[in-house]
Amino acid sequence: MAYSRSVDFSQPLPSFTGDRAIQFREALREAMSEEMRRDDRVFLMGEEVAYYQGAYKISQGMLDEFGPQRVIDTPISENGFAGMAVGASMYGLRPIIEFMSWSFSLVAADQILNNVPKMLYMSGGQWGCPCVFRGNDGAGGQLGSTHSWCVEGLYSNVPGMKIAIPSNPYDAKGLLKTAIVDDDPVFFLESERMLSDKGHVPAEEYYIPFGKAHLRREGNDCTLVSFGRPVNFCLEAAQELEKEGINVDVLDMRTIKPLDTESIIRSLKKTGRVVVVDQCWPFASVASEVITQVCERAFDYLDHQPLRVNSDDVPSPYAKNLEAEFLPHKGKIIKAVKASLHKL
Amino acid sequence: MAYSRSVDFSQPLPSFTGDRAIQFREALREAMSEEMRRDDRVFLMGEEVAYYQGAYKISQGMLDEFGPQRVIDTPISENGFAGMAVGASMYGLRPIIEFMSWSFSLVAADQILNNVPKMLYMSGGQWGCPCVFRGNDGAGGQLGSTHSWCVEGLYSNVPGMKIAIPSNPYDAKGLLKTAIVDDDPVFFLESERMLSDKGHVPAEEYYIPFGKAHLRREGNDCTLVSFGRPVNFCLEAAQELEKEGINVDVLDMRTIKPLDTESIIRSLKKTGRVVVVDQCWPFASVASEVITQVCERAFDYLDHQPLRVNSDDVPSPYAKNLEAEFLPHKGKIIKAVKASLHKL
Amino acid sequence: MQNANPASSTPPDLYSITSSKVHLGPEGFTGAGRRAAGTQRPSAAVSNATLLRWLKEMISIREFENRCAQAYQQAKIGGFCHLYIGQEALAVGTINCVEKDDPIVTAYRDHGHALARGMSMRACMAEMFGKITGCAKGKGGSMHMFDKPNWNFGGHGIVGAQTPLGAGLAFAAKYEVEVMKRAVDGGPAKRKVSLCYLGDGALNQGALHEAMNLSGLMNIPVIYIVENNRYSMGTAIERGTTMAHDLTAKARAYGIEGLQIDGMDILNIYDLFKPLVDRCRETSRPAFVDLLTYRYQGHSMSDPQKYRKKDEVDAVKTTDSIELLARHLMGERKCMSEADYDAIVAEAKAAAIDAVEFAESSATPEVEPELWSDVYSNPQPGLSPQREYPTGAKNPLL
Amino acid sequence: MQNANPASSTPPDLYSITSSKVHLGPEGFTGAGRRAAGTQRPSAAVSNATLLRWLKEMISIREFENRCAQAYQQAKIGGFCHLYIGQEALAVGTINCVEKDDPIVTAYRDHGHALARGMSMRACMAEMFGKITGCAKGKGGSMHMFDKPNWNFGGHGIVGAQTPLGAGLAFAAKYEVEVMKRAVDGGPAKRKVSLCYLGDGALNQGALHEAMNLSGLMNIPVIYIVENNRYSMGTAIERGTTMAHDLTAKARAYGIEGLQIDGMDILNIYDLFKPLVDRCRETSRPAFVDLLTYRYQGHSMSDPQKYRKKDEVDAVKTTDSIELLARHLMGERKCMSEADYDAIVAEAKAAAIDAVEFAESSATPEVEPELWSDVYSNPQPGLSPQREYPTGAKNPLL
Ligand SMILES: Cc1ncc(C[n+]2csc(CCOP(=O)(O)OP(=O)(O)O)c2C)c(N)n1
Ligand SMILES: Cc1ncc(C[n+]2csc(CCOP(=O)(O)OP(=O)(O)O)c2C)c(N)n1
Ligand SMILES: [Mg+2]
Ligand SMILES: [Mg+2]
Repeated sequence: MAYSRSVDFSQPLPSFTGDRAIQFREALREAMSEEMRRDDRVFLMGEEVAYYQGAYKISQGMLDEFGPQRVIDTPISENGFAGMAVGASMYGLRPIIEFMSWSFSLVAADQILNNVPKMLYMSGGQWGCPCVFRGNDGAGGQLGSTHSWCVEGLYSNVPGMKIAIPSNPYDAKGLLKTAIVDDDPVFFLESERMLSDKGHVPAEEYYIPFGKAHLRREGNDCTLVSFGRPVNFCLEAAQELEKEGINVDVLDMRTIKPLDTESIIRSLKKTGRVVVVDQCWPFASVASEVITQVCERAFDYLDHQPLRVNSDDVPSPYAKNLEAEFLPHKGKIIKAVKASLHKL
Repeated sequence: MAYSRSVDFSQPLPSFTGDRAIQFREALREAMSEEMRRDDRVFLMGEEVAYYQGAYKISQGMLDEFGPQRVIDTPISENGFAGMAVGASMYGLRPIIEFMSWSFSLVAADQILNNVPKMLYMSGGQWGCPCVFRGNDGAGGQLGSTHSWCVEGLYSNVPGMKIAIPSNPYDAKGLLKTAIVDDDPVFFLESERMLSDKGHVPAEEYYIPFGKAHLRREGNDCTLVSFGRPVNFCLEAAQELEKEGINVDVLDMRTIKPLDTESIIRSLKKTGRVVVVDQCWPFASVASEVITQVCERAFDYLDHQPLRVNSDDVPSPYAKNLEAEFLPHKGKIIKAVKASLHKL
Repeated sequence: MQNANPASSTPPDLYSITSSKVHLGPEGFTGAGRRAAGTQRPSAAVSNATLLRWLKEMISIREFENRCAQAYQQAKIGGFCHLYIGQEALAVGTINCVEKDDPIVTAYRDHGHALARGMSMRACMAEMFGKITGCAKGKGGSMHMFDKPNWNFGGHGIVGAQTPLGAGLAFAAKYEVEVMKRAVDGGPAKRKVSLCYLGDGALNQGALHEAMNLSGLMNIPVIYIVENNRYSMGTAIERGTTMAHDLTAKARAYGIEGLQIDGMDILNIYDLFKPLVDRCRETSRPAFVDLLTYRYQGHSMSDPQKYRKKDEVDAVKTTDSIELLARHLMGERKCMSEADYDAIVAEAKAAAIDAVEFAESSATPEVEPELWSDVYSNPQPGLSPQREYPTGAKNPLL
Repeated sequence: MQNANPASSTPPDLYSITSSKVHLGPEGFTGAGRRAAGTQRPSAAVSNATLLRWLKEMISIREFENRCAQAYQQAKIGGFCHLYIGQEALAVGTINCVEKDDPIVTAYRDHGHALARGMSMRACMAEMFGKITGCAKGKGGSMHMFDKPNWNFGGHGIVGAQTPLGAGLAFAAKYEVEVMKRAVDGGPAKRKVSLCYLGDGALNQGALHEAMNLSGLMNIPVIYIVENNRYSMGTAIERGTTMAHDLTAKARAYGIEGLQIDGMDILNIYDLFKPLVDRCRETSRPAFVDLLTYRYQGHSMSDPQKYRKKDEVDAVKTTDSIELLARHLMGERKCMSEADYDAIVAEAKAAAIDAVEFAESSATPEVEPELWSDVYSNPQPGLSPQREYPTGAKNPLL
């Protein structure tokens, strides 16, 4: 069995559209299974990933294929098993850790923020932690205040890890494969709300490079920048705006660390307007960061102040109507785009 | 003994200057002791706060005055005792929790981020957590990567708590007293590097309102916005810039939640330029937030893109020379101010 | 194995305890766990009227949960919904061993405790329906049943996170007595214990261990009650927890008294738990109870339950707690007829249906001001870049 | 109290163990902790040459630490500096019971382990001086002595945070044998144990408990070694930790073998610890050791030490581990003269002075590229808004 693949990212990616429609969860499973077949240092560990077939059925069937020594159930000890991944990855293995939800990663915050991203530096380059932490991120399922975290607003402040956040099955597979072979730790943020989404995933193998945004839709009036689930809200908004004659670029960032500011600026130079859509709370969020970078690097191209659409700045509410309004939904996006065009 | 004081914040504050010079640590101690004398629901809990007289001697003498039932030593169980503070504050007490360093609060992240700021919301207004968490924050003592956290970059993303961050003894006392009487949870960020700093602290009692920045120095050329220890770097930079004929406003924010954007904008309208100085890493930091808010609310007053000076985007290094360069020091600030004035 | 804490080495004088090996196999709980024996069992002194009330409380919970299941399937309840069916004796039994103002706190499987602690079915159901009449005005949901008037400090969603809170609550009550010499509300202070419930899965969270060490050190009278229903989601206890056959070893590690109790028989719970509560209150010491129980339903409403056989569930149902108590009241006590029993069930069912109707006809929380209220007790300008925080409706329980 | 794990209930056949109550009072360690007894002690078979090497290692650590103290007072070392003086027998004794490629990991009081594991005094001292020749190129500092060639996975600063790492390291070695059937570097796989050191203060961090439960469940051969020097900063163990008189109860709570060992006498460590290592390697089981030791200096260089009396420190010094071993080598073994001893000390002192000189004359890491290198193994554009991450100098140990 060969060790990790050195990927040639200069190859063009296979077509984003096609008719091999599979679920987001299946795309994740394919990514993990392919890499586990290739490299026996890779294993999956987390709560209910094995016998239960995954709390959200992402790892369904993997126990059968890889056995209980590579698809490993744990007790509810996130700090403990995240820390085991730190030790195991320093030693030379390639752990994939499933957090049932990133909301539960707070009990492991010390391991994933103090150890994972800093080990390489603290050891003067002797050891890094090449492991992947993945799980559900974001509100939307009426799970209430403690179970609806968007951790990118918190964790992206810290240097040393990479952060990928796919919005569709194609990206989920291609980004996760890249995450697993990358020599740096990767936080991989999925969304329980998207796991059943279906989309084309090519049969051929592919790895999506980190730090390259995907222009999902083109238009000259405004640049919509998003990542993860809200990219889909942007696409909905764009469709509706089109009816009113407003055409927008929709940039799916795919990763927020690295962040493809180049692509944002390229679009901005065309549109003069940017709206960032982010499902975290606003204060010191990735949206704030994107706006700041746009100001730092392309201030003179801004025809209007850059705007952001975040979740409402309150703990996630349970009630359906409150939660629906809480999210950075289509309505808010449309409003922001129009504001940037002085059409409000 | 009376319950918590309802403070009349419309009163003017006593003079910021004077000759009652005491250390930052003494100012903190005075604030805690005065409030503990007034309200017997207030107690102090943390590692080495009692018999050892405080790891950094902040609580020196308090065990003698208040006894071991109100000045309470704990084992090294941050998650445990932070969670005890949650329960005790819901019940009706007013805990002050000392983290020896905020760097150690990551093991308690779940309690302080999932419980403390959300309890009021989750319970539909039945119970909040009126407690104060305080401790050292920020690099500067060559303590290496795990012991040098600036948690404001991380934690300020979360709604539900207030965050105060004093830069001098006067503010340390007045803000901590306000924190203790406030009905909301407050994260209070001190700096080990400033504990021995001396400054005037009035003999009379005072409470500094949250959300009101303090204009520490006036000038027409540029607005420097900062909070906590780097305010002092700004003042140093301002002094040096003055020699070159550049005069800056230095705004000490005092609290970042609430954030006094009004004062920033007032100054910006005069100067047309703003540089935010923040000792956290840059990505999704409070600096990013300030810049974003300035863009959102005063874009047309900006004669130059807003700039930020953060720590370098790397884990805190140990070596003295590396750490000195890592910080948002005077040199970086001067450079940024000049850049905003096109004088580079 | 003897308990390390001297407090438990003197046998209680009223009755004797027979210990038996715990069976975690599929053969049910008959004979499992510690059981009180002898004629002078404390429960013998409990009046018929009180026992009838306990039965009603247990039946109420079950009927309530049946309606929840139904409403969830009809998508009237959102998010997660963790039912308490099978575990009723545990909440009702333990809560009836403490005073009304002893604080309690629990995990997310919390409807049972809320009802046993006196929350109205209406407030509880309305919360799950996400209505303004719910105990958290619809903002909390199924996992967050808070009830201030009844000293219920809530259901909590993060596994284990409530365990330091349990210590903090008992600490505060102790502080009232020993430091303030009066209650925080100005009234007289009194010795309290807190009850802190946790699932067996929470045994593996560091929070519990820190909390037990702190309580042991500081003499904090918190009682940790493991609702040992043998599973955390699909993980059988012995697959996730070492020493599953003797969980009290985890208490001994902190010098805390530990007790295993068969939790299907509410009389047995009372026999063993009540004296423990009294001891903790008197000595201001923590305790730990491994309470053997079982959940009849899946972990949450979406659980296919492939990790256990139907046989196992059926076997446990032969020792159903409601049936056990009903038989006792009809048999030994002769204070209830079949008809009485049917009337109790009918009444509980009617109350549960009424709760559903109430919830259904209640208003949803208005986005303005409820989405933004209750974030701060003392809102101020500048707390959010988006807008200011308003004040919302008064909580219906206050 | 008997250990719950059957593995320890069969007495070892070579020698007998006499247990005695632990004294945590000021009267020193004479007779404290478990000690091996009888003539057939495993250490009896250790050669004179090996024992002499151990003595040299212990003396080297002490001399090294003396120089650290001096350099710290001269402000040549910054940050925190936690000295190992008094505890030398512990690191040297335990590390000499394992193979060179068994992974180890420890806390921030880590100079002793680093040296005992083979790091040069030069690399260790240069790290503290913040020089590019240090084991972490001056970026880590005193608390982060990492040494890849010697399988030392570092010193770690957050109390308890290294304990899950210890499990992860042993897990990985087990995975090589059982899953990969070869080592990660392509060589043959072999059965390993990992040693994970922690202070007594770390007993109270949840991380340790999660790690012990995980290791017990998954049969991970990690040995948790509590360096029980009686204090965490100014907190005497019984003020911060329940069951301080019997810490092995904490191991029993996870079904893990626990052993208390008097750690001032290196022969005694070997007698009890070596067989334990062998058992763990063979059975792939974790273990927990309460190793009684003492730090002669303050917690860190700034500790006024008001929490203990000088008497207490002096009493412990009467059982100084270096003296004990030296007496043994001069007495029973008759393989070392006073002059030999003096020569060993002189040599160690010279080496420590050389290390200081080396550190002093070494270059500081250049801001460019060292401040920004070693953040990512695979740097890419767009990772930071400030600039790109460069590649730095090669680590001197690699
Ligand atoms: C820290 C954390 N990790 C994971 C979860 C997801 N989760 C919710 S309940 C549960 C199982 C808990 O089982 P147990 O404690 O036995 O309680 P029971 O459901 O049996 O009442 C899990 C894994 C969570 N809520 N919190
Ligand atoms: C989580 C955490 N809390 C607090 C600290 C601060 N701190 C550093 S060492 C120490 C005492 C540890 O004592 P012990 O574990 O007994 O080790 P020893 O110093 O005796 O070797 C404390 C409180 C820390 N590093 N990490
Ligand atoms: Mg359970
Ligand atoms: Mg110690």
